Amino acid sequence: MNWSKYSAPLAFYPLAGKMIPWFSAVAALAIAVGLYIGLLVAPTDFQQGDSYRIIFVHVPAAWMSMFLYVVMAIWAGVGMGLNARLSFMMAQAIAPTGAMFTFLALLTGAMWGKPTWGAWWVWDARLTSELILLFQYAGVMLLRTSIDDLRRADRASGVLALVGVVNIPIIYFSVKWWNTLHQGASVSMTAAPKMATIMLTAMLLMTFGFWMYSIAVILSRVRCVILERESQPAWGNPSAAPEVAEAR
Amino acid sequence: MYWGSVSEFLAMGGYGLYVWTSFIATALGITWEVLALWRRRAAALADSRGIVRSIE
Amino acid sequence: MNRPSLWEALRGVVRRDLLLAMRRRSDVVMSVFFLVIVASLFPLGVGPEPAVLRTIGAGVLWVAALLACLLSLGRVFTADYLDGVLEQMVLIAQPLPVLVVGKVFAHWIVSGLPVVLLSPLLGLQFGLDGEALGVLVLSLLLGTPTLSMIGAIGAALVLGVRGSGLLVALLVLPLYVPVLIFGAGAVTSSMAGIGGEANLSLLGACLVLSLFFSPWATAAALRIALE
Amino acid sequence: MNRPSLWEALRGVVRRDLLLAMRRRSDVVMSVFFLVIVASLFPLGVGPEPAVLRTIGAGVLWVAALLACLLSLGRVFTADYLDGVLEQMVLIAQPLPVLVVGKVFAHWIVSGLPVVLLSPLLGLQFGLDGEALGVLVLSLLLGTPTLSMIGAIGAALVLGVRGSGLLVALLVLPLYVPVLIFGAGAVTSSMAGIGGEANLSLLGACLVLSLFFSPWATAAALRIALE
Amino acid sequence: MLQTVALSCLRGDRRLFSDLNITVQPGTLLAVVGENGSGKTSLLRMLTSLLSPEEGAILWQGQDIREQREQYCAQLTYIGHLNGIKDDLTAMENLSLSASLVGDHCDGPAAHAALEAVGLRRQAHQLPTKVLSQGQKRRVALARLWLSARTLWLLDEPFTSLDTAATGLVTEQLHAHLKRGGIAVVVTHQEVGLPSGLVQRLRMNG
Amino acid sequence: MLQTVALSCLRGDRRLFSDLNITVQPGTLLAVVGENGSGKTSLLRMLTSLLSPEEGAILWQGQDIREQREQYCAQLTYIGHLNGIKDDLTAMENLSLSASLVGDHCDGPAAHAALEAVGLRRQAHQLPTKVLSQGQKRRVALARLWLSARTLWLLDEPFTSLDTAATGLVTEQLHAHLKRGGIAVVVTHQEVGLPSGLVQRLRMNG
Ligand code: HEM
Ligand SMILES: Nc1ncnc2c1ncn2[C@@H]1O[C@H](COP(=O)(O)OP(=O)(O)OP(=O)(O)O)[C@@H](O)[C@H]1O
Ligand SMILES: Nc1ncnc2c1ncn2[C@@H]1O[C@H](COP(=O)(O)OP(=O)(O)OP(=O)(O)O)[C@@H](O)[C@H]1O
Ligand SMILES: [Mg+2]
Ligand SMILES: [Mg+2]
Repeated sequence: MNWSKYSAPLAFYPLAGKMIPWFSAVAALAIAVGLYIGLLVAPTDFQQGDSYRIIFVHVPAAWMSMFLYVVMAIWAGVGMGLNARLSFMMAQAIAPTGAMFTFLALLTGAMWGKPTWGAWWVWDARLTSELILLFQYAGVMLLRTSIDDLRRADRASGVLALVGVVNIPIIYFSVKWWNTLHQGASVSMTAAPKMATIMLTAMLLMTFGFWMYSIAVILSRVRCVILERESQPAWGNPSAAPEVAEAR
Repeated sequence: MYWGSVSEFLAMGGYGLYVWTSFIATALGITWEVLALWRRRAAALADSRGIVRSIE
Repeated sequence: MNRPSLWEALRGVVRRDLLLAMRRRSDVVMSVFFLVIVASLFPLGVGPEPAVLRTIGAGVLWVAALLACLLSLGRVFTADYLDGVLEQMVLIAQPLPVLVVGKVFAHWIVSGLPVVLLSPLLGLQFGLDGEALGVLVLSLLLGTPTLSMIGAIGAALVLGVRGSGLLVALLVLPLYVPVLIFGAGAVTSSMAGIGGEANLSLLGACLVLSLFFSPWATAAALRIALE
Repeated sequence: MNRPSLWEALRGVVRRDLLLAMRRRSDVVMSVFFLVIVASLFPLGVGPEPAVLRTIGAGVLWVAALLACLLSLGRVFTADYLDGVLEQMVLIAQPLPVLVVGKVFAHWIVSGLPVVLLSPLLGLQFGLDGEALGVLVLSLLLGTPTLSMIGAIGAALVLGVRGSGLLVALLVLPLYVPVLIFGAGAVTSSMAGIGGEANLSLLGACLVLSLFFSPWATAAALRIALE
Repeated sequence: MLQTVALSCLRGDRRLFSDLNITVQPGTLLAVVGENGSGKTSLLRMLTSLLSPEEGAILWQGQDIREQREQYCAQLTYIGHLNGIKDDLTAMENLSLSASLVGDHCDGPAAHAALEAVGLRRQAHQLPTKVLSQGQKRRVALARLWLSARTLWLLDEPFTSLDTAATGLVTEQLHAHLKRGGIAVVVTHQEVGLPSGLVQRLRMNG
Repeated sequence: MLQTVALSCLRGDRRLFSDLNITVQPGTLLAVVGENGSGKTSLLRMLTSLLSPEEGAILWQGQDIREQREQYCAQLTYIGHLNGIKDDLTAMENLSLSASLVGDHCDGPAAHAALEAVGLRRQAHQLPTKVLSQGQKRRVALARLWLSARTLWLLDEPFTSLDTAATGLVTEQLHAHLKRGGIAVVVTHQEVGLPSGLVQRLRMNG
């Protein structure tokens, strides 16, 4: 398997280094064009006025927050199944970015809620479950930092991440299961099809940009993690290991 | 181009506060993350004892 | 070869934990006491308006039950971990998940069941009527074992971690949310005349799901903690 | 003769506990998160009606603060008891009550203060207005140290008194009730336009009283536990 | 027969030992000695399967223990640093509950006999173990050896806190076990008072 | 000078000892020996003032310790069964914090010196003590003896889990303490390797 060559952290490190610039560039481009269309080209929404433009950061951030959690859990699962350290490192690297997007979704949502609903916050299902998602990220990260032993920390937070996946569908479908404010507010999207196309383009571009950005950031964070872990003597390059054993 | 003037653009039809807070917060979040990563990388490189040179 | 039957091992675990609980009878009283205090605080804090109390009653009782379960979770594995009984348990020649089920069951008997039994009384205080009370008890009967099963995962994950009381709350509460929504929802919808069946069956589904997955996750977490 | 001054000893205790907390920076974060989680459970159980939430907001936040305190306080002495640090502390050539004050103070800094600081934000989520928010913060500022002081007695008693944890529950939880009533009452009465001063001054009285008595009671309980 | 094959152990960032190959035949006691922190406890926990090896494998009757975890567990008795007894239960209850849990035979008289064999006075049998002295608690934990008919005994510093009388009793029981063809691995800082033909020593060089 | 006068001890419904009269002069080590459960730890805890005597009194420099608790505490160092160290702190932090708490002088170099004196390798100084081995933890606890200039040392089974090297180091430190005119009371199941002129033995007969 060619893949297995890169499953060793130290082999993956340079590969990741080569990929980062590309993803960063694509991300910058997509976000720039998305912003241009979203802020400068797209017309005002006839119901909500210009406050709807928050959608161009809100929805991508909200989507990323959920996707990243699932991706994190998958990496953790692979790590547990194959006993692969790199997988755990990926999971570790994803969590902060996911948490940040969750936070941004909450914040931009609140910014949108004030003009639209007249309140910064309502205890509606979608909002609440997004808040819960933030706690899940926090839990995974806190559990990891609370355990000193790296191997134990990896596995314990992996178990937690996997268990937490059950909540993702609940967040996603909460709008259907529980009659909410959130759903009703977004009807204007379908009201004017022509405008929706432009909006959709901008939104998808932004989402794509956020995706690429996440990949770039996660790759460079995983490089940091690799450095931090591999620079400890015994983990390090395998040829040094027997030396450590003999030296004592 | 949809907007007539810069001030109109900034006002966002009266929703400027909300819209710009959202966008700026997002921008800040991203910059903060990138900066934090940069610092972390510098720190990691500082005590990596030249592992990087050996593999890159 | 000395290998206890699966059933014997399970019974052994439950028996020991119940015996221990009887030795420390205060544990049982504690969760009941807590429930009563949280539930009776609300009329004090919110004011005696019956209409308001009736609206919030189901929700408050469910949250109180959930917190009572959470508070007692710390006891499931910690003591065993500290005095070395847990490592002995892991070394029993039986599948660990089965033993976990035994421990969680004993925990539920001690701290979940009393809550269920006490709930109608507290429901009365909030002005719930006959049918709503029935649904409340039923929802708690289905829900509290789920809470214990889910909580066990968290309790196992935080073994050996400082400040674990709050950490376990943080880890477990997000997972409790669906149970809470369905449980409180069952009561409120029955009070609204819609009937709580839909929510109750969702609760049942949660129970089955957690019975199925939680023992494995907990067992994995325990092995990790003992490394 | 090596005897640290009273002040040095006090500072030493506080410093050690804060250092321990810093070692696990998550401790601080955790009580904040816990508060947020518990506060968000109630709307989930009760339903999203803003009017109802506004009414119960103060009560909910106060219960959440109390629980955060209760959960973390149980462990103030337990760890020290189990690893033998407590017996070393009792043997310091300084009055034990003073050292107890140091421990409780450190604990409050780590888990009470963040709760106070966060409360306005949560109050906003429940739709409390400006003045009510101010009273809420003030009441928590007066109330949480009281909770910590009272809780310390319970935490110390739990270490020692055999098989009568029931006694502890009976002792501590009822003592919490007045604090809760005054605390939540201050906010609700200020929301009702009556002004919360009366309740706040009662809270202040509770604080003074607990500062006065709790260190002695706690110290006595600790000595009993170590016999 | 218990074997380790190219076993190596990593704790945190320290390699405690590597490429460890030992074979313990039936009827032999492996005494693991070495200075503090040299990895004796870690090795013992690997032998119990609680700790998984960094590299290498542990074989029981020629087969990797990870592939036969339950059968393997059914044949071992492990007593660690921690006593594994419940403070709130009496010595009797502790013994009979833990025996019934692992499937050893243990009724009232058998438990009494075991506790007396390990030198606990009758009046201590019915006290909650939390009031017992350090050495008495250790004795309660060790009493399990008198109930265990298992082949493999793994003991971590069994003689800690014991007085000389109790040390003698435990040593005798170990002797009987070996004569039955059992295997024992004992971590200790003291000499084990057994005929040297029965004892194989492993010195860990931290 | 440490004296007990007609001391008696009751635990639960058992009288462990009664009418115990001993006098320990400066420069002497009192070795308390006896079988498990005979009341050695109970006696030691009475000497620390943690446990109050059933009858009789303990005199320090001729005065009852209950009447001078704080002055008395300022002159003793007690190390019990439990190590009294925090798992989450490093050995260094543990040492300097506990020293500063009791008012002993302890800066960085002094702590390092103490840890090295007790035989802990330098790389272990900065690890959280929870990852240390049993014996290494005990060493961290005992390192306090190298920082203590107090007159009275009360040690409960100090040599538990220690290897022979460490046992030797601690014994030497005890010797130095006695030569400075200090007093030590040591509960132990082993012989203390000191000149017999310095050692006074107390055998407890459970
Ligand atoms: C703090 C408050 C808010 C949070 C936590 C939040 C959360 C989310 C989440 C998680 C999604 C993605 C889920 C999905 O696509 O199905 C989403 C999508 C969306 N949100 Fe929000 N939201 C908030 C406030 C608002 C407000 C105030 C509005 C508009 C009035 C709004 C409009 C939308 C729209 C239009 C979508 C896209 C829905 C779709 O295309 O399916 N959100 N939000
Ligand atoms: N996370 C870690 N980082 C560094 N070293 C570690 C870590 N975890 C464990 N160790 C080291 O591993 C060793 C554990 O050894 P172990 O407990 O097996 O020793 P032992 O031979 O049983 O010693 P003792 O005789 O004191 O009981 C210790 O030296 C400890 O410092
Ligand atoms: N509540 C009680 N009821 C009856 N006996 C008790 C009670 N509490 C303590 N004991 C007895 O008191 C004794 C405590 O002895 P102590 O701990 O002082 O022994 P020790 O000499 O230090 O023994 P070891 O060598 O094992 O450490 C034990 O024999 C114990 O059984
Ligand atoms: Mg060891
Ligand atoms: Mg003793």
